[in-house]
Amino acid sequence: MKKSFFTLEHARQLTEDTYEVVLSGDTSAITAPGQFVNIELPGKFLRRPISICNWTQDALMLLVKVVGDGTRELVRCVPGTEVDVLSGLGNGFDPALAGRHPILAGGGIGIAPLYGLARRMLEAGLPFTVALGFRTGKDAFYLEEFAALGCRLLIATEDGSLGTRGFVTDCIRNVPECDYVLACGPLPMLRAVHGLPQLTGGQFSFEARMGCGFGACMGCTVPTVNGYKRVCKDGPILFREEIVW
Amino acid sequence: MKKSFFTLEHARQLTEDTYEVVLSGDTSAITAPGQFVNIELPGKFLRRPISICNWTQDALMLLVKVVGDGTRELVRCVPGTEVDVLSGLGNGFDPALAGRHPILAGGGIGIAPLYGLARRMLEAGLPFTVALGFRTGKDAFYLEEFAALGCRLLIATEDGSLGTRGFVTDCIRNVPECDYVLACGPLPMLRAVHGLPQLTGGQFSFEARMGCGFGACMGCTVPTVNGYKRVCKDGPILFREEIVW
Amino acid sequence: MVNLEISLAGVALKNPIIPASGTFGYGREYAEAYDLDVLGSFSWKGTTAAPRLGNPQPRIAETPCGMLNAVGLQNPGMDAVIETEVPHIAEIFHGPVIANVGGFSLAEYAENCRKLDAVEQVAILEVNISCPNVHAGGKNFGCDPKSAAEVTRAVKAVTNKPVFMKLTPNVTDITEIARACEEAGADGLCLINTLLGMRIDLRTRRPLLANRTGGLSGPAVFPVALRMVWDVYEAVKIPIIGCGGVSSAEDAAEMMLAGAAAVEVGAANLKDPYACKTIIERLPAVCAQLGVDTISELTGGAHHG
Amino acid sequence: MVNLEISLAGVALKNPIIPASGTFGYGREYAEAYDLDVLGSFSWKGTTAAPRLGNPQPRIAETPCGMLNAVGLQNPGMDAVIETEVPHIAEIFHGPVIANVGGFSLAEYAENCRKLDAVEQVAILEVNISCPNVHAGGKNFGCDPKSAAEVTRAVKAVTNKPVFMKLTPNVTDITEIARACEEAGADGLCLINTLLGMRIDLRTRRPLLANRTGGLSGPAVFPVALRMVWDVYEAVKIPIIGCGGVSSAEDAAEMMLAGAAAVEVGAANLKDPYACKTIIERLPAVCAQLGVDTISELTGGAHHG
Ligand SMILES: Cc1cc2nc3c(=O)[nH]c(=O)nc-3n(C[C@H](O)[C@H](O)[C@H](O)COP(=O)(O)OP(=O)(O)OC[C@H]3O[C@@H](n4cnc5c(N)ncnc54)[C@H](O)[C@@H]3O)c2cc1C
Ligand SMILES: Cc1cc2nc3c(=O)[nH]c(=O)nc-3n(C[C@H](O)[C@H](O)[C@H](O)COP(=O)(O)OP(=O)(O)OC[C@H]3O[C@@H](n4cnc5c(N)ncnc54)[C@H](O)[C@@H]3O)c2cc1C
Ligand SMILES: Cc1cc2nc3c(=O)[nH]c(=O)nc-3n(C[C@H](O)[C@H](O)[C@H](O)COP(=O)(O)O)c2cc1C
Ligand SMILES: Cc1cc2nc3c(=O)[nH]c(=O)nc-3n(C[C@H](O)[C@H](O)[C@H](O)COP(=O)(O)O)c2cc1C
Ligand code: FES
Ligand code: FES
Repeated sequence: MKKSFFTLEHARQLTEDTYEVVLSGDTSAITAPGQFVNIELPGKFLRRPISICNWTQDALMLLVKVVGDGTRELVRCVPGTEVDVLSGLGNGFDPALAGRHPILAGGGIGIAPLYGLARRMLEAGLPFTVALGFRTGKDAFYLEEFAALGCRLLIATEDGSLGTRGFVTDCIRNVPECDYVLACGPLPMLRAVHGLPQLTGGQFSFEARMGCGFGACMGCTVPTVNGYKRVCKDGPILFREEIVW
Repeated sequence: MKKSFFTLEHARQLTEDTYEVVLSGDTSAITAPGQFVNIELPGKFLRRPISICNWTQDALMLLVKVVGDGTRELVRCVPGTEVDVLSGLGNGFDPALAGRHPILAGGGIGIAPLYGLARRMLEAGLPFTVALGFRTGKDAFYLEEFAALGCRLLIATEDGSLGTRGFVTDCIRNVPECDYVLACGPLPMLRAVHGLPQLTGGQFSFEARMGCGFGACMGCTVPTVNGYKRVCKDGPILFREEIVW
Repeated sequence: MVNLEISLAGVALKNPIIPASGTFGYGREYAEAYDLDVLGSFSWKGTTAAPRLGNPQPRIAETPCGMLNAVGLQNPGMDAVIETEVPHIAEIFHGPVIANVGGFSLAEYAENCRKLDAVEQVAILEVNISCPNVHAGGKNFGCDPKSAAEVTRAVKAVTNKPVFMKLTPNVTDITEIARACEEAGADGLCLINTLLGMRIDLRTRRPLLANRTGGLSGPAVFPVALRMVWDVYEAVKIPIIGCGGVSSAEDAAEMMLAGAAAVEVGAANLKDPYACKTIIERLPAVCAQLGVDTISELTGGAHHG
Repeated sequence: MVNLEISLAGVALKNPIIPASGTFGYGREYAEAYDLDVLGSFSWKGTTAAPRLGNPQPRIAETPCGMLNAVGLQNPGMDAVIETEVPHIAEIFHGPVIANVGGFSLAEYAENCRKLDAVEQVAILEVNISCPNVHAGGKNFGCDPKSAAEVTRAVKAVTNKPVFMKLTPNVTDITEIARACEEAGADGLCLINTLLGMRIDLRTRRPLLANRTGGLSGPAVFPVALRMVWDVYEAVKIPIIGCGGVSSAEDAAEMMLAGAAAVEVGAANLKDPYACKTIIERLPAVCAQLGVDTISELTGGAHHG
C-alpha cells in the first residue's frame, strides 16, 4: 500500500457511462494485476475502490463506470487534477496457478482488471482465451485494446447485437478445453461462471462496500470456506474452492 | 437578492493575508455600496459573507482577508473557477444622509466597502475625507486605489510606520470640521469612532456570524434602540443613534 | 405525469415538501425569491406567547456538513404574528400553513394553540416540544414521554386542527415519546428537531456560541433522522413529517421510503434559498426513476420488502 | 519545544493521540504504513469472549461527512487475541496498549477483563458498553445508569488495571451514565461511540446495511461529541478520552479544550491511514499557536474562562 498523489492525464468516454481514466504517478506499490486503488474525491468521506486496468512504472489506467456521485466526479476531473490515491491494494490474480487452458472471463465494467492480467500473461508467455460479456453492443468497450493483444477473444451480448447471443458462460462453454477461469464481473455472472462443470479451478474478483480498503475495519469481510476474509486485503480475488455464495 | 454564478477573474495578493478578488457576472441585484455578497465554497456548509468593495455592471470586486479555511480557499481559486454567489444583500450605506463633512473611516479589511462608497460619492459630487487605519505599514493595502480617487486621504498605523501614529480616531480628530462618519472595521474601532464627541451622526457597518444572509434565520440579530435588527437584512449598516454596544 | 399530492392527517398538500420551522421565517424573505405557491406548505418560525429576543450573539456556527444554531426562539409573539404576519402570509402563500408553536408551560402551549384555532390559513399545528436552545429550567418536554403526552393533551383539548408533535432526537428512545404522543391524541408527528452540539473557538478558548450549545442540523444529521423516522414509523400509526438534513429530491424520497408522509427541509434553505423549489421541480424525475407515479406510494416503502 | 506527554489515570502517554477501537484492528495493517511508536497508545478492536463473525454484508455506508458501520464486533475472540495478537503487538508497538473489551453479560465482561489483567502491554481496559451493532436482546448496557454501573463494578472487581468505560451518545442524558460509572469505580471514561443511523438504497428500496442500522462516525458527529465531552467534564472528576469526528490536530485541541485528557481518532484513519501520524506531527504547531508549551494544559481549558 502506498498513499500518494496522482495527476489525472485524461478521462476518455468509451460508452454512455464508461470512461477510461489515466493517472500519472508512482505505481511502485502495485505488484499484481487484479489489485485495486482507493481514490479520495472532494466532498466524499469514503474513498472509491477501482480496479487497476493496467499500469506502467509511472502511469495507472482505470476503467470507470459512472453509477453515482463519486464516479461521476472522477470522470469529470479536468487534466491536471491532483488525486489522492492509495495504490497497490488487495492480493491480485496469480496467473501462475491458472492451469493449462485458462479463460479470462469479464462482464461489463468487470473486464477492467482482465486487461492488465492479459498483458502480464502474454509477457509471461502463458496461453489464455478472453471472454467478455456486455448487455448490448452499445455497452461494449475496450474490444480493440483486447483484440490488439492478439489473443483469442470471444464476446457475448445479452441481445446478440454483438458476438454470441447470451452470457459469458456461453462463451466459456464453447471452449470445452478451458478448465480454469480468471473472472471479474457482477455477482450473478461470477456465480454462473463458478457453477460451470467444465472448470476445475478459478480465481474470482469480488466487490464489497469498503470502509478502509486496507484491512483495518472489517467492513468488507465475507464468509469463505476458510473462515471470514476481507475482500480488500485477503481479496478481492478468491479461489474457486473457498467461495461461499 | 440574486443567486447566480460568477466567474473568478483573478485573485491578487495585496499583503501577507489580504487579496483582491475580481469576479465577473450579473451584478444587477446590487443597489448600494456597503452591501455584501454571500459566497458558496466547496466543502463548506455555510456561505461566506464578503462586502462588495466595488462593482460594475458585470464585475464584482472584493477584498478578502484570509482568516480560516473558507477565505483561504476563495483566494486560492484559479481564474475561471465558477462561484455560486448570492448578491445584493443588506441595506448598504446611504451617502445622501451623510451631512456636509463626512469622513469615510475604515480599519483593516473594513476599508473594503468604503472604496465603492467613495467612488459613488465622487460620482454624486459629494465631498468627503477618507481615513484608513492599519496595524503597521506592512498591513496597508489599497492606498493607491484610494489616492487615485483624488479625495483627501488620511492614514494611521498603530506603530506609526505609516501616516499618523495611532488609530483612525486620531485621524478623525485631526479633521475637526468633520461631523459625520461612514465606518467599517473591527468592533473596537467602530466603538471608538462611535464615541467621538465631534460626530453628530454616522453609519456603521457590522459583522455577525450568519446562517442565511438574507433575513430568514434570525441567526445574526443584534439589539438596537429600535428593537432587534438582522445584521444581514436590516444591516449591515446601522445608524449611530440606534446602536447599542 | 407523476402525482405529487399527499394528505397529511386529512390536509391535502400539492406536494410533500415543506420548509422547516425557523429556516423560513414567516415566508417574507423567500417570497422575494420565488412564488411560494409551489410549496406543499411551510412551517413558520416557532412562535411563543410573548415576543422573544432570543439568545445573544453569536448564534450560528459552522460544522462539517452542517451548522449549529442557538437562535433561541426569537419571534414577535403569537398576537403580533396573528395580527401582522398572518395577513401578509395570505398575500404570498395560498396553501395550507403549518403553525409551529413554542411554549414554556402547558398553559402557554394551550393558549397559543387556542388562538390559532380560529386562523383559517393555519391547517396544522406543529407543537415544538424539542427546542434545544431555550432554558425553561430543566429538561425539554420532549425528553420525557409523560410530559410529551401532557402537552399533547393540553393542546388537543383546545383545537380542532390536526396537531403534530415535533420531537427531539436527543433521547434514548424516540419511539417511546412518539407512542406517548399518539396515545395522547396527536394526529401526527414531526421529527427530528436538532441534535445538541457545540464548537469551541480555538483563538478565544471559549465556546463559539454565546449560548454554549446549539442545535445541529444539515446533511450531517440525515442518517440519524432517517433512522428515527424508520423506528417511529414502526411504532405508531399516525403520519410522520420527516425532517433532518434533507437537501435534495433524492434525500426526500429516501425519507419517505423510511416512513415519512411529508418532508421538511430546514438548513438547506439557508445555504440555497431556492432549495425547496429545486427539490420540488426534481421530484417527478426522481419518482420516475423509482418507478412510482403517485409519490405517496413511497411512504414507508422500504419497510415492506 | 512543546511537551506532548499526558497522563491517563496514572498511565503516561507520549502524546494524547490514540487510534480508536475498530478502526485500527490490532495494529497490523498500520504497522505496514508507519512506525506505530509515534502513537500515544492505540485501542484495539472490540474483543469478546468468543470469536465473532460479525454482521452480514453490506456493513458500510457513506453519509455526508461521515460513514455508517455495522461490523458487529467481528473479532477472533479474547483467547486468540491474547495468544496471537498480543505477541505480535509487542513487535510493532512498544507503548501502553488500550484493550477495548466487548461483552454480552456481566460475567463475560468480567471474564474478559480478568484474562487481560495479566497481559503486561495492556495498560488500560476500555469497556465498550455502547456498541450499537450487536443485538444482545434489549438495550445496550450503556443506555441505563444502573446497568452501566453494574458492568463497571463487575470489571473493577477482577482487574488492577485502570478501567475506562466507553459510553454511547444515544441517550437522553450522558452525564447520568457518566456519573453512575464514576460512582461505581471507573477510572476514566471514553466518549463517544457511534450515533445510531441508517441509509436506504433508492434502487432496491431497502436499507443499505444488511443490519439495517449502523453507527455514524466521522466529522459529522464532531459537534455532538464535543458537547458530550464538555457536559461529562463538568459532571465527573475522572479523566475523559474524547472521541468522535476528530480528523485534525485542531479538532484534537478543541476536544481537549472541551475537557478531554486524551483524544481518540476513529473514522479518519480509514480515509487516511496516516491520519494519526499527521495529527501528532502537527500538534506542536497547534500548541504553539494556542500559546501552550505543555499540551495537557489544554484539557478543560474552555471551561475556566
Ligand atoms: C475491489 C473493487 C474494485 C472495483 N473496480 C471498479 C472498476 O474498475 N471500475 C468501476 O467503475 N467500478 C469499480 N468498482 C465499483 C466502484 O467502487 C463503485 O462503483 C464506486 O465506489 C461507486 O461510487 P459512487 O460514488 O459513484 O456511487 P455511490 O453509490 O454514491 O457510492 C456510495 C458508497 O457506496 C460505495 N459503493 C457503491 N457501489 C459500490 C460497489 N459496487 N462496490 C463497492 N462499493 C460501492 C461507494 O464506494 C461509496 O462508499 C470496484 C469496487 C471494488 C470493491
Ligand atoms: C457583512 C459582512 C461583511 C464582510 N466583509 C468582509 C470583507 O469584505 N472581507 C473579508 O475578508 N471579510 C469580510 N467579512 C468577514 C468574513 O465573512 C469572514 O472572515 C469569513 O466568513 C471567514 O470565513 P473562513 O472560512 O475563512 O473562517 P472560519 O473561521 O473557518 O469560518 C467559520 C464560520 O464562521 C464564520 N465567520 C468567521 N469569521 C466571521 C466574521 N468575522 N464575520 C462573520 N462570520 C464569520 C464564517 O462565515 C463561517 O461560517 C464580512 C463579514 C460580514 C458579516
Ligand atoms: C436557524 C434554525 C432555527 C430553527 N428554529 C426552529 C423553531 O423555531 N422551531 C422548531 O420546531 N424547529 C426549529 N428549527 C429546527 C428545524 O425546523 C429542523 O427541525 C432541524 O433544523 C432539522 O432539519 P434540517 O437538518 O433540514 O435543518 C430550527 C433550525 C434552524 C437551523
Ligand atoms: C468501522 C468501525 C468499527 C468500530 N468498532 C468499534 C469497536 O469494536 N469497539 C468500540 O468501542 N468502538 C468501535 N467503533 C467506534 C469508534 O471507536 C469511535 O468511538 C467512533 O467511531 C467515533 O469516533 P470517530 O468519529 O473518530 O470514528 C467503531 C467505529 C468504526 C467506524
Ligand atoms: S474495507 Fe476495511 S477491512 Fe476491508
Ligand atoms: S443570517 Fe439569517 S437572518 Fe441574518
